[in-house]
Amino acid sequence: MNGVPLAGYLGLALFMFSTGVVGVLVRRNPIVIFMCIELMLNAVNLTFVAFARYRVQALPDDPVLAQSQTMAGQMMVVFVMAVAAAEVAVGLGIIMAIYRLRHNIDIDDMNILKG
Amino acid sequence: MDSSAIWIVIALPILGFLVQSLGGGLIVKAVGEAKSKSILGFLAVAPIALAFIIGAMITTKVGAGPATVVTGPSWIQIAGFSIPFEWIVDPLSMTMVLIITGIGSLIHLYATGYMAKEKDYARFFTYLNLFIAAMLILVLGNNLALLFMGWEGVGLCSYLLIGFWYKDTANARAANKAFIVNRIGDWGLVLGLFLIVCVVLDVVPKETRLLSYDVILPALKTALVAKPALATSIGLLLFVGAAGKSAQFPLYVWLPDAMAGPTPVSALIHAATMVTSGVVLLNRMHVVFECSPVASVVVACVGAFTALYGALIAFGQTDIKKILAYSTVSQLGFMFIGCGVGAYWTGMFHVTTHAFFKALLFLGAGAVIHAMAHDQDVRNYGGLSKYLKITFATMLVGFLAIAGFPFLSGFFSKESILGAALSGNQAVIDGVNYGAICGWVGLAVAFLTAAYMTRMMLLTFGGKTERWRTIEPNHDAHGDHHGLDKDHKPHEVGATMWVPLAVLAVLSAVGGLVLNGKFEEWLYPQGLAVLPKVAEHASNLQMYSMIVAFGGMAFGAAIYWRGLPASQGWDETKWSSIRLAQRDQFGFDSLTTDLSVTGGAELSKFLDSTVEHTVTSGRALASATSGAGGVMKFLQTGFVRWYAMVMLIGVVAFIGYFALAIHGGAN
Amino acid sequence: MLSMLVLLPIIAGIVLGLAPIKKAPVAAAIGIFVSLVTLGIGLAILAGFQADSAQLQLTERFSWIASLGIDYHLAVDGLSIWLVVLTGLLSAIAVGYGALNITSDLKRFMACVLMLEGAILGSFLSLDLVLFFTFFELTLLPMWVMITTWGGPNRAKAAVKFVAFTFGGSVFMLIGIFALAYLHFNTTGRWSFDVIDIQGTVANGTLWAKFPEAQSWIFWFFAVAFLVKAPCFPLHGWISDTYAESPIVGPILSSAMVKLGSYGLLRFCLPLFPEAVKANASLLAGLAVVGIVYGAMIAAVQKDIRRLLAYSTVSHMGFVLLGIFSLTHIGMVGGALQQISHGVGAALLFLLVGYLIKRKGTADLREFGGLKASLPILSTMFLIGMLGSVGLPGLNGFVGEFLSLLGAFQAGYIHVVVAAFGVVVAAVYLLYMFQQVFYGPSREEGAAVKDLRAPEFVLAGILLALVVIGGLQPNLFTKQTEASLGAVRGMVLEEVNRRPVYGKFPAPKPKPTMQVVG
Amino acid sequence: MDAFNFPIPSIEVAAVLPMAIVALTGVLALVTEILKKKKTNDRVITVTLVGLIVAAISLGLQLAEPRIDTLNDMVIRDRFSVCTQLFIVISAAIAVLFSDGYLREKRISFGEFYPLITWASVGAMMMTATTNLLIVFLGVEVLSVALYVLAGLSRREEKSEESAMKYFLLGAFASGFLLYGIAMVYGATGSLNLESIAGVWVRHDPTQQGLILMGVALLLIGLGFKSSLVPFHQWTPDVYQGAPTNVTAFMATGAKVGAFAALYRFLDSVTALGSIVLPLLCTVAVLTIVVGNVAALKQQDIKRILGYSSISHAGYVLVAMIVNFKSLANGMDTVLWYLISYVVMSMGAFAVVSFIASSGKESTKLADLNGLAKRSPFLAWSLLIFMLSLAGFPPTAGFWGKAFILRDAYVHGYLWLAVVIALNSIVSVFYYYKIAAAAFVSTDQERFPKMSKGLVGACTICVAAILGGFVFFQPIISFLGSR
Amino acid sequence: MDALKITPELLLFGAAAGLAAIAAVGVVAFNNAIRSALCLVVNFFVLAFLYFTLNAEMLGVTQIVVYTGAIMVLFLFVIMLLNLGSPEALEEKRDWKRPAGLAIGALFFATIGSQILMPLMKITTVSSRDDFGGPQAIGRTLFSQYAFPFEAVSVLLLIGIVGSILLAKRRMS
Repeated sequence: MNGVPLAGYLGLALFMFSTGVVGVLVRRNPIVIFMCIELMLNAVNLTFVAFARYRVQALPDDPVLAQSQTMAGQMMVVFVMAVAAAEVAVGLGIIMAIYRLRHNIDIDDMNILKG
Repeated sequence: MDSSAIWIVIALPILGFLVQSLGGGLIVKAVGEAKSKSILGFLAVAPIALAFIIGAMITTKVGAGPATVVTGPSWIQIAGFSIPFEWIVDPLSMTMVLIITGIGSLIHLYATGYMAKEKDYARFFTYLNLFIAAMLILVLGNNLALLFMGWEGVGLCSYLLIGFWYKDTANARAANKAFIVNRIGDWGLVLGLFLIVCVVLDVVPKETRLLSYDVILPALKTALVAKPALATSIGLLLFVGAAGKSAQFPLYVWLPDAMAGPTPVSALIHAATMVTSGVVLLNRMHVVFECSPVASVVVACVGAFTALYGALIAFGQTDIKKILAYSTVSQLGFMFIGCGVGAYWTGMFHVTTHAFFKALLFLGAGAVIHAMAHDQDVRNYGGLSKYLKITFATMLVGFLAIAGFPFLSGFFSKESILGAALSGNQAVIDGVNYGAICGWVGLAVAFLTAAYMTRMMLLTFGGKTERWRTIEPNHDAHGDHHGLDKDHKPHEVGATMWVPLAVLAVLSAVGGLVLNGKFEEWLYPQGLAVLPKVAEHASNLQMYSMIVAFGGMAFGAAIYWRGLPASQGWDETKWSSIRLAQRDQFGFDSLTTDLSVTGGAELSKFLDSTVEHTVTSGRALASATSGAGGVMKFLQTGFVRWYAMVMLIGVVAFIGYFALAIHGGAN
Repeated sequence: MLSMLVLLPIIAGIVLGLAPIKKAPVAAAIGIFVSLVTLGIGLAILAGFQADSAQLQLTERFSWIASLGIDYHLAVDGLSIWLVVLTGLLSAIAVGYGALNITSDLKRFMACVLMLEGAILGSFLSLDLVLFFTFFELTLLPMWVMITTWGGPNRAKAAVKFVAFTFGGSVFMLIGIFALAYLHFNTTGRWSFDVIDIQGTVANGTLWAKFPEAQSWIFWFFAVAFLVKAPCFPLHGWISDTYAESPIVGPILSSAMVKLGSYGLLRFCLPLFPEAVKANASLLAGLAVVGIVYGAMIAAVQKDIRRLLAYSTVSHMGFVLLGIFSLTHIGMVGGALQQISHGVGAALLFLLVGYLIKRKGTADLREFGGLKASLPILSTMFLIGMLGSVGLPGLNGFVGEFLSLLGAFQAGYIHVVVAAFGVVVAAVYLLYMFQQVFYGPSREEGAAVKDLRAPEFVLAGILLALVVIGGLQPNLFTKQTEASLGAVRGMVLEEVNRRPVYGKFPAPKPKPTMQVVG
Repeated sequence: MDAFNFPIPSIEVAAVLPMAIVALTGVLALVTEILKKKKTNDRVITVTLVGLIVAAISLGLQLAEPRIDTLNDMVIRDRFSVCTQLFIVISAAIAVLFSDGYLREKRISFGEFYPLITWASVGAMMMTATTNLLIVFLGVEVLSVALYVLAGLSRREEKSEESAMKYFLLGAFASGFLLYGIAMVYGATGSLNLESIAGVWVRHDPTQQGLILMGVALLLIGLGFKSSLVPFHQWTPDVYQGAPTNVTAFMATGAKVGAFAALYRFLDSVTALGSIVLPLLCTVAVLTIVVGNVAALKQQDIKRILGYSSISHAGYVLVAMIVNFKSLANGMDTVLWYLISYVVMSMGAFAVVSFIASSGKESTKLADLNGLAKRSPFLAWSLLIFMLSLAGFPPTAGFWGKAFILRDAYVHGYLWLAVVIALNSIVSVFYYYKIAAAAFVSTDQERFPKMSKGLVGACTICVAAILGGFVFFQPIISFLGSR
Repeated sequence: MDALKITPELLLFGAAAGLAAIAAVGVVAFNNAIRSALCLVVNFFVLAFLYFTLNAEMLGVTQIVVYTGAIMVLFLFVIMLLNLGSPEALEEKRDWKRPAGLAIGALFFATIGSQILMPLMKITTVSSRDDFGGPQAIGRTLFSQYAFPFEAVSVLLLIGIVGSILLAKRRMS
């Protein structure tokens, strides 16, 4: 997509990331917090893809290496997705477990452990 | 008897001490308490008497030549510094040996009677024998370290004997006071010793016996003649020590309190022997003082002031032993005048005569106290001459001797001191003859002495009123004696007690006549080390002396002939302010005691509660740290969102730091 | 020989601690036996000790951690010989006291005492810095167990304070040790933690010539550890609580343990940091003097007799430090002697205080009074011990103090004037203590307390005899140490290349040079 | 199109074998657990332990081998990775050893614990054996996800679930930053390999420098979270307290080793940025040490204290890395020794603490240790030795660890950091003391359960390792391949 | 800056990016968890679209399948299951953490933005081959060079499975 600056993608990603970060700070619902974290991960994914698309020419003129570097970013995205899936499974499991125990998942009600 | 027999002299009292301390209990157990006393008494007196005999035999061999030094094993022996056990046999030490063992054995004998009803008989004689041993070490030791050992040893025995009746806390306090005040003196003495070591080492660098008299006296002479300032330092430091032991102002405060001890102790330790150690020290170290007019003047003036001060206070006392104690303080002042004006032997002369008559007076007072069921207040006495004839007679001799009655011992010794002071010109700074001033002061004190002694004698023995009949009997603290009932008559003491009195009375009477004029030749055959000889006699002095003696007695008699004036009676509110001030030592004792004891305690408590409690114990630091821990505990809120926020703050800080770093000197 | 001396009590302690011994008398017997054997070995070493030499004797050296040059290196010389005997003696006394008085878990108590003994002995005999540090720290553990198990009501606080202070000091020493070893490595290209090696490099001047600025702080890092242990004002904060809360055996053994402080200064600080020592000697002597007077003053207002004696330890150890830092022969001998004297004297007093506490069930001075009547023997012993502590000539406290002060005076320290005054204050608090306990009207209700039993008398009697012997024949205790002290003094004061070097002594007898230093 | 025909990378089996063994052990254990008939987990444990021991042996045999880069340079076998992997395996094995009795007393019968902890170990092992950021990330996630689950293992306890939740949310949050950092580095260098950073940095290309710096910062944050460096430490005490004790034990040891290993690799690759990174690292190290120690003072819960203590130890390790920053390989002995000694002493401490759990209840207040000395002198004395080691007293392995950090700090001109550590060591004495002392307070309560053989075994191993580590320092460090 | 020309592509990107940003804000801003989730779905869709614009077709597809199709459904499922859909279920309080979070988030945005966006503003040309994101390329790479992480992820997913079973199963002991 010629004409679109790399900074555009990066800026969007950064904005999404920041929004996710703010979401973690301001929300009390752990599911929403978790969604915000997913938002952060996706922002990073976008960054990876954008970099993969735009940034490899800066490196030496070895085509194999260049391709390998191009692919690295995409590979990251693939694995992040896998990791996100595993995290979601476990994370939601934890939330369920807590809900079963106390019928409330408000994050601000959880501070038995402190001090 | 050879000089090396001096070992026996020292060993005998030590032996007595060991026998009494280790075997005392066994003997009591073996033969029963009553019987044991005669055995223990004999075992206590015999070594001292024997020591006296041997001492006397050695003395006859002591000539005018250089002192004999009997060396034994070493005490402290390190590279470059050694202190052997070594004894000096010379006129000075032998004079003291004779006084100590002679008077000592008499007082021991007296004490066997005086303490007869005491349970802790063995303990008493343990201490007493130990005292004789320590005193002998003090005078016989050929180095300052041994002198110091004896010095502290006699202090210890003094402490133990003052606190002999330990159940009364006041006695214990008096004992502590004596020891501690003496320690203040020791502070000076020790520093003086150190200074001497350093000075001597400069002169004789190869020498290791840096405190032995035969080494240091010549060395000091060499070193100090040209350095009067150094001599002054050493002299003053030594004098601090001497003043502590010999109860000179301002360190006299312990001596009156020391009267808490049994009366034989007061006689032996606090009148005849121990308190004169200071004079002995000054005689030993006269080289130093000869080189320093300033130190000499200080010695003389402090002596004169003490003499005056003690005499004045004596007027205000009602306790017979206290009167005698202040009298001792005063007389010690005389001795220091003698030493201060460069006539060291006159000091020793007075030491000797004073030992006779003051021991006599104390023992006599003891007899009175014994008869009065341990009541010591002269206001409760009166008319006792009728009942205590021997006591009265002997004490009268002692009284006349101290008052300066012509041709008794005190007359001669006092006169020689005053003569030296008035005629000498050693204690002179910038043309002012302080020695002479001290001499005139001394003459005035002689007047006062006669007066207050008259007061004491008349209140005790004189008058018709037997005041003890009207007074509530005084039950003493240690409770070994019955109170004196109204019907009871005071009893004369037994033979063990009056025989010593008689002997001492004879000595007091003739001692002066015999010894007058002999001390200079005896102690200083070669003359002084640096200074010229001092004349002992001043013109008209004998006449002045007689006048003040008789004047004083007359003055005293005029007031007290009829008995106790109301102005000094039991109702102390009627006392005149001067008399009250005299009673209270012009406020000096309470002032110093308050300042030092209370002040010291307050300061210590303050340090304890501030520095010790908070700083050095680490409390301040610990509570600060734990406070910080509390803050961190508070920050650990337990809320996820808070943690996330802290994390994010950290994140921003990190990236912010890097963002700034890239501009501010990346690479 | 030395290994046996060190390891026997430690191993015996561990075995005793682990062994399933149920009967207290058996444990007591084993403890007494081991401690006596240890003491016997110590005495044998003393008997075979070559007195005139500064040489290290009975050296045992094996490589421990080769890559760092850390060795297992034990040896004895004049600095340590008497401390070794003292430790053996006090441990035997402590074991004896424990056997008589400890009722709960005697087995573990014996194990503690023996391990503490071994650790102290190990510290005195180690010449490798790391080995020394190990033993130095190892002393904490048994002491800690002793306080927490048999201690008073505030034992927890006291124990942590003790550990924290001591560890706080020594952790800096740890930095110092490794820094010093590194500098030595940098100078010679060889890792070594051995005092002998490092001192050799110091003596020929190469080490500090290369790193002149490091000397001062490394010196202080070492010194702090030792000053805490010593205990020197203002680092003495642990001693009061420790002494008051631990069982009375604690202070008895601690009387040997605090000597680790002064010994450490002599063994490590002086030879290894000569210039820093010279520069700071006056300051340290000043601290010692403050300690003497301050300790005495604080002691004077204590209510607890053990605290009083604890502060008296501060005061008395001040004389040791003053003597050492006078850097004169007389002063150093005095300091070294005072170590032994105080060890014996303080142990005696604490032992007797232990007897007193056992009889009265309290250590509060105000609760005592008039005990002289019912306890004549105890009071007499206490009196002599107290007088020894006061520094009465003829008893052992005097000689060390006198020589320390004299040495300091020779060195031109004006603070001696103040320090000598500490002796006055010492009399104040000690006499006050004696008066409170033994004088005054009797405060006993009911049955009178009983005087010493025979075994109690023997324990105290041994120490008492030493108090008297030490006062009359101090040579017995100084003649072994003088040569070593002379060498140490030379290591500090001599010019760089003329400094004595460990292991290379043709050992000139210490010259009686007594010039005023400083 | 042929350009995408990447060759199959070479595979050095030895390098991945330990990880493979551990992962397979987990699978086997899971299968055993599923197939088990009896109520006991004995077989699962046997399988797990055997697998871990085999893995340990395979690591032990590789100790002195030369470096291998394999699998497209994603896996490195060098001395550091082998040693740290060995530590992780040891940590997991000891945790497994004492878990059975603990879980039984806690009434947690999930046999899945054993496969999960082995897989967590795999994650930690991956972190140590790579400089590839993708593998680091995956390692972190494998480790973390397993630990999230394990933290919530005690399903009946609110605190366990709460700790799982906190750990999970904050952990995922931190992975976000880590990942973003990886993206930055990738953007700058085009590579996922840490080793490419240095080469790019020296070009001073402004389009790259900003990315690298931000990337480095964010990576540091992500790894700092795992190693619980201040200010990313706050989860530590909460999670340590809430999670089941055996899980906490592994979290504090095995997982920490992995985190530190990753941090080590990371720092090793940013030496070129030293002048920028070091001041920050120093600040972080000091803060970590101080906060960890000072905050521990006021705690009443043993596991919390140990949590704060682990924070402070993280600071010490960081110091060890900082002072050797210019050439981390030279400081490897220090770091490795500190890690292994920390693993055994911390593991031992948690093992003893696990003994408190009894009949489904577990309260880990200090007072709950009272009476331990009476109930089991062995455990009480073991605890004392662990505390001594944590505080750095001789004669324990912890002493050498601390001593070498102090030495390295001085040698490399960071005397002031050594002093900070020294001062904080003094502070630490107070709380270690509290724990040890609590065990020796005697009460007559018989609260403690039956002692399991596994617990005794675990404690024995730890005690032996600590004391032996002090005496036999030389042979051990030689065995670990020191030059 | 001069290189930046307004092109249709840019406009299209701008629109998509705006939508994505709005959706992202929506995730955070909606009180209702379901609305947040739906916003997230929108966001993910737009991201998939953006992947297509970057020629990463395979990733775009995967994004839709995995994220939107699986993960978000799981989210919604849990939300429904726990009955957290209504705003009353979990009332969001307005406390000081909101502005603080916003401020710090903005600071974060600004700092990173200043460091990475400014220097990269000029780059508008792509550098990789256009077919770099096809399934073939992905597959070849994944199974050759990325075999190890691929295996590692299998462990991770196994943990996910075992873990979620463990956490969700009713039998607690």
